[in-house]
Amino acid sequence: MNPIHTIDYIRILPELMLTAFGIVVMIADPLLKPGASRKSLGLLSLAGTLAAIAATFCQIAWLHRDASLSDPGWFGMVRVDSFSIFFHLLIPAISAICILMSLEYLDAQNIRSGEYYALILFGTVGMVLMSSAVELVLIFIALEISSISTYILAGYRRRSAGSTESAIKYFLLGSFATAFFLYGVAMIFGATGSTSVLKIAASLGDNPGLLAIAATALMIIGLGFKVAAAPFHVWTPDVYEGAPAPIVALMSTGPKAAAFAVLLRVLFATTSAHWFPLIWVCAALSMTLGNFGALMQNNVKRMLAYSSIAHAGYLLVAFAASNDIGISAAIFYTAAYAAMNVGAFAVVSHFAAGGERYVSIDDYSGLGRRSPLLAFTLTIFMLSLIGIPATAGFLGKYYVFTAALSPSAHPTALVWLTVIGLVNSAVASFYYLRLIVVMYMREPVVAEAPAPATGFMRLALVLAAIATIYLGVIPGKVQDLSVAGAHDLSPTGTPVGALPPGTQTTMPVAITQAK
Amino acid sequence: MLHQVLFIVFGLICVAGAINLLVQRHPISSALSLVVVMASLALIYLLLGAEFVAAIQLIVYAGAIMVLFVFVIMLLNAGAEERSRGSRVALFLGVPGVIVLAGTVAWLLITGSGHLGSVTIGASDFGETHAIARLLFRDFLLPFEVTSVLILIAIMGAVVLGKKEN
Amino acid sequence: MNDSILTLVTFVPAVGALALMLMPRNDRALRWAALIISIATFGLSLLLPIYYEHGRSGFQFEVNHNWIGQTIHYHMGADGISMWLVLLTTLLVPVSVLVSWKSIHDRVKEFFVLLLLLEMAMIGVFLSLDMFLFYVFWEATLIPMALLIGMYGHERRVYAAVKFFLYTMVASVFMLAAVIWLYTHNPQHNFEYDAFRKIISSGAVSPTTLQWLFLGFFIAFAVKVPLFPLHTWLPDAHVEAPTAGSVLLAGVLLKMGTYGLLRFNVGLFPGQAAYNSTWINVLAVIGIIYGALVALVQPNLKKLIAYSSVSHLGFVVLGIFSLTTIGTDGAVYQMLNHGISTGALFMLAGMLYERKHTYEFKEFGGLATPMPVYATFFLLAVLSSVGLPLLNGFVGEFLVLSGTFQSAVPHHVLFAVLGTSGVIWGACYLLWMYQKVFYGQIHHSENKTLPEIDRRERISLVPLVVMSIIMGVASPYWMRSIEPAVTSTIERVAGAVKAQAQKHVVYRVAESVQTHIPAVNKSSAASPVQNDSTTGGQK
Amino acid sequence: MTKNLHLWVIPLLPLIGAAINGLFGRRFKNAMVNTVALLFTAAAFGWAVWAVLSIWPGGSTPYIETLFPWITAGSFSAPFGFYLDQLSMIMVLVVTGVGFLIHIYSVGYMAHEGGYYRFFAYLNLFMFFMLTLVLANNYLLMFVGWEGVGLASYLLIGFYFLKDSAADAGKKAFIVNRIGDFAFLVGMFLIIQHFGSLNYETVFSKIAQGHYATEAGWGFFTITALCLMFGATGKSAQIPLYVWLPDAMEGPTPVSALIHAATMVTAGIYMIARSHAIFNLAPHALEIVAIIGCLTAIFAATMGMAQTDIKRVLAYSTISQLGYMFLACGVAAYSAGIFHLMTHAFFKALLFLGAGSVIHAVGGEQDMHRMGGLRTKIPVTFWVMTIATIAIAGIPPFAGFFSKDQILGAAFHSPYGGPVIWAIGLITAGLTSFYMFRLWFMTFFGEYKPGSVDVGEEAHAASAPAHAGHGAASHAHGHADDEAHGHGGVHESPWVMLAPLVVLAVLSFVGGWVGVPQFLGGSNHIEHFLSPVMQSGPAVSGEVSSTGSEATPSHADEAAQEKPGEELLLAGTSVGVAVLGLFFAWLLYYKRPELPDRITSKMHGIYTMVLHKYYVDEGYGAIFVKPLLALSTVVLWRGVDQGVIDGLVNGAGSSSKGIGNELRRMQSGNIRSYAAWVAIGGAVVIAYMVWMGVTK
Amino acid sequence: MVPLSWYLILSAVLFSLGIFGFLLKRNIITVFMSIELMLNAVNLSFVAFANYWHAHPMKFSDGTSVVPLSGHVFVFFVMVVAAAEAAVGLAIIISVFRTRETLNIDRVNLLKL
Repeated sequence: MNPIHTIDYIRILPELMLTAFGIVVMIADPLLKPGASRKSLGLLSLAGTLAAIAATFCQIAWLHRDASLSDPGWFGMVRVDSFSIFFHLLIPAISAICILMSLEYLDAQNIRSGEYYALILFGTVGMVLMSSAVELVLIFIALEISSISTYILAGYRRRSAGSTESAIKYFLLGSFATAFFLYGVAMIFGATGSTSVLKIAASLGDNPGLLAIAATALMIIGLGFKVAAAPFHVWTPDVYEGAPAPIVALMSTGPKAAAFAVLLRVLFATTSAHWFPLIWVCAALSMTLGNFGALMQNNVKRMLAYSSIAHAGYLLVAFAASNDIGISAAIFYTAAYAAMNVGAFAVVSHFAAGGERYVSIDDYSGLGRRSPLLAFTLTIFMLSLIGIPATAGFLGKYYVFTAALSPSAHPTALVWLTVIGLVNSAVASFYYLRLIVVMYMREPVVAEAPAPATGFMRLALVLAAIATIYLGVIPGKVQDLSVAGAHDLSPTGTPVGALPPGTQTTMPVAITQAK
Repeated sequence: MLHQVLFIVFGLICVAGAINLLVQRHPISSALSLVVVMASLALIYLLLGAEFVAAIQLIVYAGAIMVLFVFVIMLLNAGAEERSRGSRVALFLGVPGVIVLAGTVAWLLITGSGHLGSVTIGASDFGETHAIARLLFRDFLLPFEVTSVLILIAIMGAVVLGKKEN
Repeated sequence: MNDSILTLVTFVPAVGALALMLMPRNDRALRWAALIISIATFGLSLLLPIYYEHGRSGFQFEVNHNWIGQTIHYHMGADGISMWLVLLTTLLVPVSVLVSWKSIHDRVKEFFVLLLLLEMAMIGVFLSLDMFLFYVFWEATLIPMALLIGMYGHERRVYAAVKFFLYTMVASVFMLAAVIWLYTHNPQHNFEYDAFRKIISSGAVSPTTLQWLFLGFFIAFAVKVPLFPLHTWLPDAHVEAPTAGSVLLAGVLLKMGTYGLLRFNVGLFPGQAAYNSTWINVLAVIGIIYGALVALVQPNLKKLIAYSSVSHLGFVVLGIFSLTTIGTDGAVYQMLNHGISTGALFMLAGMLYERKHTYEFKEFGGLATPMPVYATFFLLAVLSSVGLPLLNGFVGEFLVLSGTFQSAVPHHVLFAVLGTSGVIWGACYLLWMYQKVFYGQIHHSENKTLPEIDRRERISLVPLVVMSIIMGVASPYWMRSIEPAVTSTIERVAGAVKAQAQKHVVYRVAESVQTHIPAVNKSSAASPVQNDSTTGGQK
Repeated sequence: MTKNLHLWVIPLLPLIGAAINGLFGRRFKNAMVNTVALLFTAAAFGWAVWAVLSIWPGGSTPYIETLFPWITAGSFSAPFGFYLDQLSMIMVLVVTGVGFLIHIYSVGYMAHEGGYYRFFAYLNLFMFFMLTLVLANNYLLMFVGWEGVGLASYLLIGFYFLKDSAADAGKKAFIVNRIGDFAFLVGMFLIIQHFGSLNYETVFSKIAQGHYATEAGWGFFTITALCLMFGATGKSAQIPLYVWLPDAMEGPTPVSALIHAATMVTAGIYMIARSHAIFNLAPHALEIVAIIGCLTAIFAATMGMAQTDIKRVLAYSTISQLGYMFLACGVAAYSAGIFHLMTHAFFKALLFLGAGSVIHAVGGEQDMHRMGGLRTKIPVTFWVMTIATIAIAGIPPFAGFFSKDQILGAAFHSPYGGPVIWAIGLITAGLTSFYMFRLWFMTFFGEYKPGSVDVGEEAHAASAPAHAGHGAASHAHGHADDEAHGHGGVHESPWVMLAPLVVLAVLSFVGGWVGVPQFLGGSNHIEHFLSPVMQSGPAVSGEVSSTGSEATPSHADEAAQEKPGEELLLAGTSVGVAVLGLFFAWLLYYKRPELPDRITSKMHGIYTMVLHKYYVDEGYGAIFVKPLLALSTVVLWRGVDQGVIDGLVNGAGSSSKGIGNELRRMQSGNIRSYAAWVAIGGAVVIAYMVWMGVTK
Repeated sequence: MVPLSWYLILSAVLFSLGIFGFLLKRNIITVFMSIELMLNAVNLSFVAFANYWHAHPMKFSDGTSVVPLSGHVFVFFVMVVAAAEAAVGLAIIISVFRTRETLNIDRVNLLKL
């Protein structure tokens, strides 16, 4: 008798797709002649990500047929629910766009190797797995897969000292943090006798022992590092500055989203009473440090790095709210942030040109005249990062603060957090605005005009821009999915009244009721 | 009784090795002291009745990983490290921080020791390899398979980063 | 047709902007296209007063669809107040297009696209009845205006643009917080204006919280108006902005602030409006006098007009927070007047700039000789903003002040008298300006040959001048639709005040429970009522 | 209801004229321009006469017609409505009549000026506003005219806008008037608040119903009355707001005649007379009006004595005479005030036009020292001026005498006046006749001594570019043009200018006869004519004043019926004083022309002070204007605006940048430091959470 | 009979010694070694806990019982990961050495502020 059933393979279908394509790319690479461009492999891996997305849709369809798919599979290793589905759609999409921009970038940097794409695909496997894994062993391995692949990719421009330095920094500090996370896992295993999130959640209950609390703390440290939340954010600016732009686009969104997913799973296995003040402080610190740090930056990548710290802070505000609205807001925010940030880095990676020469803000002077498309899309992304209405950024922030202000266990503290957040976003508008200002209101300083963007890059830009606007104007579907995800994740059922704007009781929620 | 003696002995060797890893200035000596730590840890695993773990501890860690380390040290013929003062933060913030951290954990474990109880020399059926094998290839099949991806990445990474520029 | 007209009026400019984006970079064609689109919008908006049921309070032409889920709606509607502001907008935009005909020759496409987007956003602000939608439009006005200033402005344009952006941005996040709070405590889980009004009037919200919410809205609008201590972005923005930018900034964007004060601070929080009216009136009066005095000593034509706006909008705020029908009628009317007269002034200043490339008074003088027609237009604009009877300015000022005189706000007589002194200051700085520019000998020989304004410029000026005369003579035509809207608002204030006065005891009880209700609250809640009884028999 | 008079036509006609000239005048020939202007003014005059005759005598007054609402808000509503009663009859006739004459005069006077069409457009515009003012049926519409005439005078004073002095004068006039208007507005607000309306009939009928006792103290009526009074001081150039009128002489002479003598400046008097119902309830206000009136009268008279500019002499005399009218109102002898207003309109207009004719004759010269002996050269002007001078000096049987005498009589008897006020008035009368005859002698007697420097010349030179430009404005009385046209030297004015003079001369002669008091065997027609409008001053006993419709003769009149002898005595005194003034003038400026210099050198201090108009302008400048500008610049603009507020704003920006800079130092770039941060953070986290767990 | 806490404290001590190593060693390779030390410490507690659960079996709320050996399995995976990390890490170290000609971690600070 074979204990593994077909449905189990459906549960990991996207991962399988990605892995398969990854291997194909890996095998195909030596077949191409050394000096040649690896565009073809890029397209292949693009197909891989699309296949993964398609696979996820298969999962949705399957869920409609029988809800048992959402039971934990592989002996309680993975669980397919609207939460995991959300990230299985989001993360491959991110990778897809990053691959699109890499097609141009690699040629510009004169990097000719297919492993790059394979690594992106394998990394994606890790990330998506993080979102669906419910067993700490698997979570750990998935985490390592995504981390190690990004370590390598960060150092991919081997000739550049900056790139290798960012790789080593990311690697050492990353493994350092991983050790903390592991120690936490060990303790939780000691405290509960299990490493399955579901069992842990069940056995901890409302009043876990000190050991479990310490374990949670250690895991928060490890994951807080991965999501670049203060005070574990210090690595971010250096690593982002050194790493290749498309990879920054990836690692500032994909692994981050995945890590947030894990953080959600882990945190909401215990009651919020213990970690609320902690997350509160982290949120406030991240927003403030991030925004104020960014004020004085002249390097665009570094500036965006600080901004990503700040955005992690906004996300943590939603955590602090620690109610279903908060969870869904956080889930939605990951998507919103991904859309705009990937877009921004797409522009950066195109504009940086060979050897990433042009990354200082002043280099962007007069871009409005030289390449209107680039300037226009970048403007959209900046406005979204500021949080101007009708963009993803605004809706993300709006949901977050809605969560913070809606009735909860700690109303006053959350009101203050909201105020801090809003003031921060006002401060932030200054440095995002700087970029718009130089693009449209200053005359060019760089002698050579930026090279025209290739079709793929244009596609990447336009897709990101569309996503940003879409999430800002008609986020209904995404919002529903995030709400459903929150619903599936949260230990308690959700009173429909408390659902955030745009909630309709649609498919995914239906699943969970079916269970 | 014997158990305690053995634990204390090997435990002390562990700590000594670890400390030596810190104080030694040449990477090779640090590496060797790390090997010492791992070996003694293997023995402690045996005390805990984890034969399989003890075995792979020696084979994988001491055998494979540390050899890799030594190999790299040789390759880059790293000399004795100079005591550069790159980071005052590490000294004045980090060290106290670690002490607090360790202190908290230790205190927690000591106070908790009461209900944590004690450990025994492993029963015969515990920790033996085929039991682990059952677990590994059935319940933990998926992680096991996924590890292959991990290793694939590692290989690729090593190749990509290691190979000479052309 | 009735339910689609607002959507049309709002989004025709946006569609036009899209079309412009896709057009080839042929400046002439772009200009004409922009002109035609904006005039078409104006034509559409003319349908509003035609089909509007005058004399009925409440919103008309309402359109309400779900936008994001069931909670965020696309809900628009016009009442007597917003309708006329929309018309003001649609009137000023074609005019601004005309006025930028020659002055904008670089990046023409972007310019007109931004202009049309700005129009869309401004109209949306006045029409939205869903607070979320409102906030979206509110913020949406920010970008095009900032870009217009920053891309097409003068020397210190970047500083001005950033200052404008940050000032408004910082202020409006507080409004956002207030809106979200109201939403999260709204049992209906939507952003409907009426729903919010219900929550607040239900008395479920504690006075302290109400006060914070009120301030949240107030700060956002006060910056936009701009009210006295928050006004310093205005002179910079105006001086640096291109003519069209100044016209729309002064003509419409500032009105968004006063409109917000009336529609939301007074409309949503009648009780708090009464409670806070005193110090707001103080600020308004300070604004009137301060703006005038500072305007009096400006060496720069545009700066002078900018500060005069501070003074004029002081009148508007004073009128709104007199919380009387007459005063508020006047305030609304004054919004329209200021849009027209100050818009005209900025256009005229711009025409001068096109000829002289400076706004400094010392460069002018004696211009009445080379350009008499121009001088005549200028005189009319000046007179209408001096508030000369039979021109529009007077009606508004008169009503505002007499409203303040009859108001129930403490110290209202003082406010009224100080406000009335504005008529003196207005005459001082405006006539001083006129003399500096047009009278006396010509000191700069090149001024002797300044070309007279051409046909296009006259055409762009005529509508405003004509309007300022018509509105000065036939105000009842506007009042009949403005007044019902205003009355309903003001009645709510009175009602809320009475209610508070009755609940006043309850408050005291509540206070003993939770101590942090400002002590003044009780007295202020009651005092307007007493004044109510005492007014009329002032002596 | 009598037949519809369509009063609205009366103001509308000049407006049309103004519009036509204003819009198309530039393309017209002068002939065309003045045809239009005269046509519409004449039509207005005609219509006015017809309207008056059609309801008087016999018709029911007041005649009210309401066209359509102008401002409506809440309970308040002010219509476009017109109101014709005896008071406005007089006013409308004076305005249209004198206005028409001055239009004719201007045709000649302005013949060679640039901006001819502009001048007549403004003039018609003025007529429109002035007629609106006097015909309005509510205060708000009156205010329209009130402000409008201000505007017209602003434009006309600044007619020669190339001259900075002219531009300044215009601005000054408008702003000073605005200060008055401010009070007027406040007054209106009070009325609205109290009566809920600004319509005359509403307000006055409410008062007439007699619910209001005469205020002993400082009540609503007193304050309202004072506000209105202050408004009037602006328009009618009374202390403290008279300063604009002398400067207003920068305008062309016909303007001075029409606006600054005959009509506009009397608007204040009209307004007070119109609101007599309110004033009657406010004794304090009346007293103040009286005091201001007589102070202004004497004050201006003294200043008039020292002036050498012919027009300025007349300007101060105007202020002084207006003081008289104020005095009249102050002592509740409104009809007397209106009477004087009328006669003054005649002779003062005549004086100005005459002066204009003189100036015209001597080529733009205005300094009387440079005139003299013109008696023979311009006989017609001389004779009409003589009549006017006698009239204003108050020598019977000329117009001035009767009106002035009534005022003095009233002042003497009235509870608000009394001997002191009367005495001051009397002295003023003396001074008036003195400086008027001084003017007369200096101008027409002695020998002609044209000045070495011709002010006109240089000013004209200055205005040359204007002609180059487009000839909108030329300098005052462009006499260089005249010379260019060939007829230089002293010459009599053309008939088109003289004819109005003659007409006015006749009026100044006979104009007073409508008001011959009883004790001179007359039957004070004017008073009886006005009596339906005017009710008497409040009974001293403070009893509720009776309704306005029925005629109650004024105190002066009652007194007259009691003891004519005293009246005769009073009249005699005033005549005597006038003659005295004449004598001194004769002595100083005809018989012994050197005396004045000696006197002035003797009492030099006083003389210079008087010459410099008591330094009032300088005083105002030093006390109000300069400090205000300094405050605005230094404190408000540079200080508060740029210093404090912008300082805070920019400071916030830079300080946050500073914070950012500090925070960046966390990023030392050293991996071990970063690890340290992580470690310390971790330590805090775990310590905190365990501590929380324990304390739970 | 050895109290479990002794093992745990030993692992804690090793763990903190590992951190100290990271903070104080300058040679990148040694720093990396200290990370390995930390992982070993973690493994020790895993094994110790596994042994503990073996000694004190218990049932979960869902009826399944504790699987002590999963601790051992976890250790196995940690080792695998460690191996992978070692391979990658050392490769990265090599490429750093190629670009910077140094293994002193204090000198690897181009990217800062």
